[in-house]
Amino acid sequence: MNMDCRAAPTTTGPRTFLIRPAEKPTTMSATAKPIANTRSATGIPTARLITWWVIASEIVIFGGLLSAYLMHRLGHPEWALSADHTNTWAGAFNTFVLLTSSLAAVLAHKAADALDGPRAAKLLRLTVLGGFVFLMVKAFEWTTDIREGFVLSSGGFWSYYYVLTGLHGLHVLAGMVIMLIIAADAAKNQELQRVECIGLYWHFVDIVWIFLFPLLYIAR
Amino acid sequence: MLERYTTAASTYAHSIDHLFLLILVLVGFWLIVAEAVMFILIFKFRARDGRPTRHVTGEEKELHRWITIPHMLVILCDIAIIIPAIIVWYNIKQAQPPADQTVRVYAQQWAWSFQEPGPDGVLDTADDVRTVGELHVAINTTYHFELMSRDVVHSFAVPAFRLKQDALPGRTITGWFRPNRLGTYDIQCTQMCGIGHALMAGRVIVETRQDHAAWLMQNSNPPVAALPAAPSPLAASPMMAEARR
Amino acid sequence: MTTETHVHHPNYVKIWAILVALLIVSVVGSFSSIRVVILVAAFGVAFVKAFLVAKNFMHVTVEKRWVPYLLLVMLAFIVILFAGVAPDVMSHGGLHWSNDAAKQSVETGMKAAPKHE
Amino acid sequence: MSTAVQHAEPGFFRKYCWSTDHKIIAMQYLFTGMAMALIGGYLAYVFRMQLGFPNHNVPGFGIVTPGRYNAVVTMHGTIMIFWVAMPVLIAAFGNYLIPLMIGCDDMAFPRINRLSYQVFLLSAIVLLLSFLVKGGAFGGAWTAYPPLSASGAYNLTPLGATLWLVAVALEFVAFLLGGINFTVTVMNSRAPGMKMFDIPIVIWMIVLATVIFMASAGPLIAGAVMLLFDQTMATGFYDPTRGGDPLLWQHLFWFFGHPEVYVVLLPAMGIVAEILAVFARKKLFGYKSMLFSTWAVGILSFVVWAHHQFVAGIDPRMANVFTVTTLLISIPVAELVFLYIATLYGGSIRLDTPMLWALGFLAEFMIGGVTGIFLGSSGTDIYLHDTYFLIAHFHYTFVPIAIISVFAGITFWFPKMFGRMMNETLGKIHFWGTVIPFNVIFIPLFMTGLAGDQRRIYSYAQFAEQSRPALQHLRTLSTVGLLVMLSFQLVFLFNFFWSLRKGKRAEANPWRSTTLEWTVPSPPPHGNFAVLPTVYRGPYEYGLPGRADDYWPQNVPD
Repeated sequence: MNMDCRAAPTTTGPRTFLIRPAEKPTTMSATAKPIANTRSATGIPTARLITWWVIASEIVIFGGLLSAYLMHRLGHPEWALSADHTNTWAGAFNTFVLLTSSLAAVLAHKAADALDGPRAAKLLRLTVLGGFVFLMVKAFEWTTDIREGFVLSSGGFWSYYYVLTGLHGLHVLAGMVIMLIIAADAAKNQELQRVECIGLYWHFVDIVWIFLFPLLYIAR
Repeated sequence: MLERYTTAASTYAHSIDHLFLLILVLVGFWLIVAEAVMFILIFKFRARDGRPTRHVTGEEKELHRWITIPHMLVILCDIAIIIPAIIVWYNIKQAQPPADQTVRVYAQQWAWSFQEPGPDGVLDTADDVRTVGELHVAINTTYHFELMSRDVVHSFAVPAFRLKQDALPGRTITGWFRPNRLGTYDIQCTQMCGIGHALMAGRVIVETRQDHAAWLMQNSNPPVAALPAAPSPLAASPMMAEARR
Repeated sequence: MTTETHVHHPNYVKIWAILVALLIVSVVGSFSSIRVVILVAAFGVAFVKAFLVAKNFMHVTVEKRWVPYLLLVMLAFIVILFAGVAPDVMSHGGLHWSNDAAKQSVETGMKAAPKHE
Repeated sequence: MSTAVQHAEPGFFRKYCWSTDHKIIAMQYLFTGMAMALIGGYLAYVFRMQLGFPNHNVPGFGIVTPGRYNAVVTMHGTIMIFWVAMPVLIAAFGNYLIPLMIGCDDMAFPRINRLSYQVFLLSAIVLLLSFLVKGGAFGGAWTAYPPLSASGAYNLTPLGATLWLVAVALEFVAFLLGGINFTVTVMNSRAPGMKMFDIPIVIWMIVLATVIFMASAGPLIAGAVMLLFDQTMATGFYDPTRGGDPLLWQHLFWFFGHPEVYVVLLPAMGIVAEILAVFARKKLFGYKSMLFSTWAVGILSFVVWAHHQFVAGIDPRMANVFTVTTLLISIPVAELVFLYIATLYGGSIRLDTPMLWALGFLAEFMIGGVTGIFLGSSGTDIYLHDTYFLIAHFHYTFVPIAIISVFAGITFWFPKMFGRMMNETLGKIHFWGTVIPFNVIFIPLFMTGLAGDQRRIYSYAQFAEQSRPALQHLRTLSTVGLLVMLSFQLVFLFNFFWSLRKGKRAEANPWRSTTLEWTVPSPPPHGNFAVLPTVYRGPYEYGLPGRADDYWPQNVPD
């Protein structure tokens, strides 16, 4: 990583960035970043740009699944009966946990902006803890539902319930793993721009849950 | 143009054939024009030494006109196609003339079975005639069909009637046809339905009214139980189940 | 390594507090017996919370103009999908077709718990 | 901070199998795609022999039973679209051309790029393994409509069906990873000075193709998860007897399916546009209108999907909406074709092999586009749906896309990729030997389709109207056409592998073209540009009066 060359800050739009000028490509090893990664013709660094594109394709995946569920839910009023068995309190608590972990994630981004790596790492690990609590509550919910006899194949609502919460849970898990990796780098004040990107992804997963909660738990 | 390939044996067959002809003429004209212009340009502007090419950006108004005018005409042709297409679709799939008779068509893994009202003309009465693979209909009678599938997606298609409608399990889809030509025509399944997809052929036999009535009388007399009991539309029928194992 | 200079950081704890308050509103709303109150509380709050998270935590409004448009276009495609599919999947009957299986499952489902509502 | 470690010349494994160089990854995709094309071609040979000579022993396969026929037809469709057209057109040409044509050293995320090929290779292996499992490969058509695809009792290939679905899902993951990389690289890593309208049209089209793929694949990934659970966990998403709906899968599939055909069309149109400009020595006619038409095609491709389902049990009133949008989308495609033909006006056209392929693409694709109108208008679709007319239509669009434009791209960029020229006469023999038999295959199928031949039928013996001798002669003629076309592919394979070693050495800019990839030596070194270029003008400055050469490369300042 050639740290030495200073890049003139350019003010493009409300956010100001340090954009490095194009320069002679060194013979890179496999791990060094190519020049292509450091360029920012759109004014957004590549890390955050790819995060927006990941969020865009996730919107369409969750959107497809949720619209399929919504259509069936509006078509089958009898699903409300099985929806009664979902534990609204656990869902509400999980929403609270995710909101708090989103707070920790954005505070981590604020710390990263202040170039305070260790603090950002601590806050990221706090966010991961929030995710862990969320998954534990989810595991508790699933075991009670399964013990009551509602499994994946016991009817339309439960199939969608387990697929939706399962897919969302996997996304929370994936976010936690990546967040730990980024926190390890951030603790050494490396790659601090990635803290914001994992924060964006985490907020998106939180927004998906914000819509899942009423759809699965509250809607009668 | 289509009737050169398959006989037209139902009232709305000719409307589809005419629509096909209309599209063929319009679309064929534009295909020939476009291919001809392309080959002419290739021949006319083939590489000859020393002849420089014209630096043309394509924004020049007088050149772009050569694109926008044919494009407008293509759009007009599209409109000239879309209106009759929707009219034909409306007359076949949306507007249904009053039914003289209603038959029920069951699709299942790898056979068509039919339930026709017996001589009393009312469906779901004791004297209904149930057949497998053969549908007997009278000429110049408007038939409504209720299409159901017992297992997977099939598609009830009679090319001679220009009739095609997918049979979805769990749904009853109604359509109509009015045969206007005597003869025996194929029933096809045009939606992949497994290993026997090519084996589930059926036949529509269009008879005169007298023959049809006689056939009904002759077939509905024996006690209904003798014929294979038509299982409820949703349960996979045992008969087919053994065939599959 | 490219890092951003400071983007304006609003008071995140305050926004977090608003979000938690909205959560409580939606949970309380779920106890009322009027169905429309439940739905408005649940989904109205959900949309407001989603907007707050997107605006303040994800800085969408501060980002380049086309980023929120990109996300909205994706949502528009899902709305198009919903509009194209709902007439066939959501309603159990239409012009010359009826989804008997779905009607039957609704019937047996409702019969199973007549006391509901 | 680890400084850039200088290390010795990497060994075979690190250089060719574990490399993050976009050019190596492009070659990996190209060769995997070509290998799968051979398999797809073999499968086509098998079922065409069965249709041309019913119930005879097919040399190299054996007797084609109905179950094996269904599996072969399903796998032909699946392989040709997902494992030949997409990898070669998007991943191979995209990976190779994007960094070179926008003037940067590599993709923005090289390791994600390498991962995308590895996931793609895994998906290809999983798909090929599904031939060997009990019951054989999945036999329920590449569209996999449930309940047939959802339960082994119906499709009799339960293992094959699940492996098929897992392979397609993995292939989607690979193209999501690759697609994100393409989009970010083109958006961010353009050479300084390259404004929006200076980007070559093939790069625009490949990136738009990846964006359309990302936006349309989402709902089908959700659908695939649901189908996987229906197959393995006895859920009832698509089982009508348990509250599910088979039509939901059809909608999710075709909401992806139709944008998918534009995902493979756009890169092909981009390749053809590049070649037309170079060999007609002419600026593209109306670059901006081409671009806006491409955008229009991309956006409209999301509102037309149910024209695949006119007779599939959707509400008849919905069909009117989709037949109008389908005719609407034919307008920007017609505009694109007119602009391509207009580019030839005033040019000095050299008919080398790449130009022959490009013009062949235009000539054949017009027939494909035009026959689509018959199927797009709901009236005639009642008769023509799922007949061989439909098969002939979409082969007149897919073969120009996945075969003719790929040969155009390979013969055009071969000098740049391998540093050697391909043989011209062999190229021309191969061109005529492919295009003429291609018409001999599918023109007869138009006729049998009009006569009522329905698709995916292994033998028409049961159908009186379809077993007329005249129709059987047409089917046999079509099979003979395929045999001739397949045999000419040996000419290409020889020409390709012979030229790799013994072709005439190629200079940096053999076709005297203006885009950036021709300013680097062939084959380009790791890191592409010795000095990262700055761009001064658009990509198609040909025939400028008052200049010595008739072309003006993008990075030449004055």
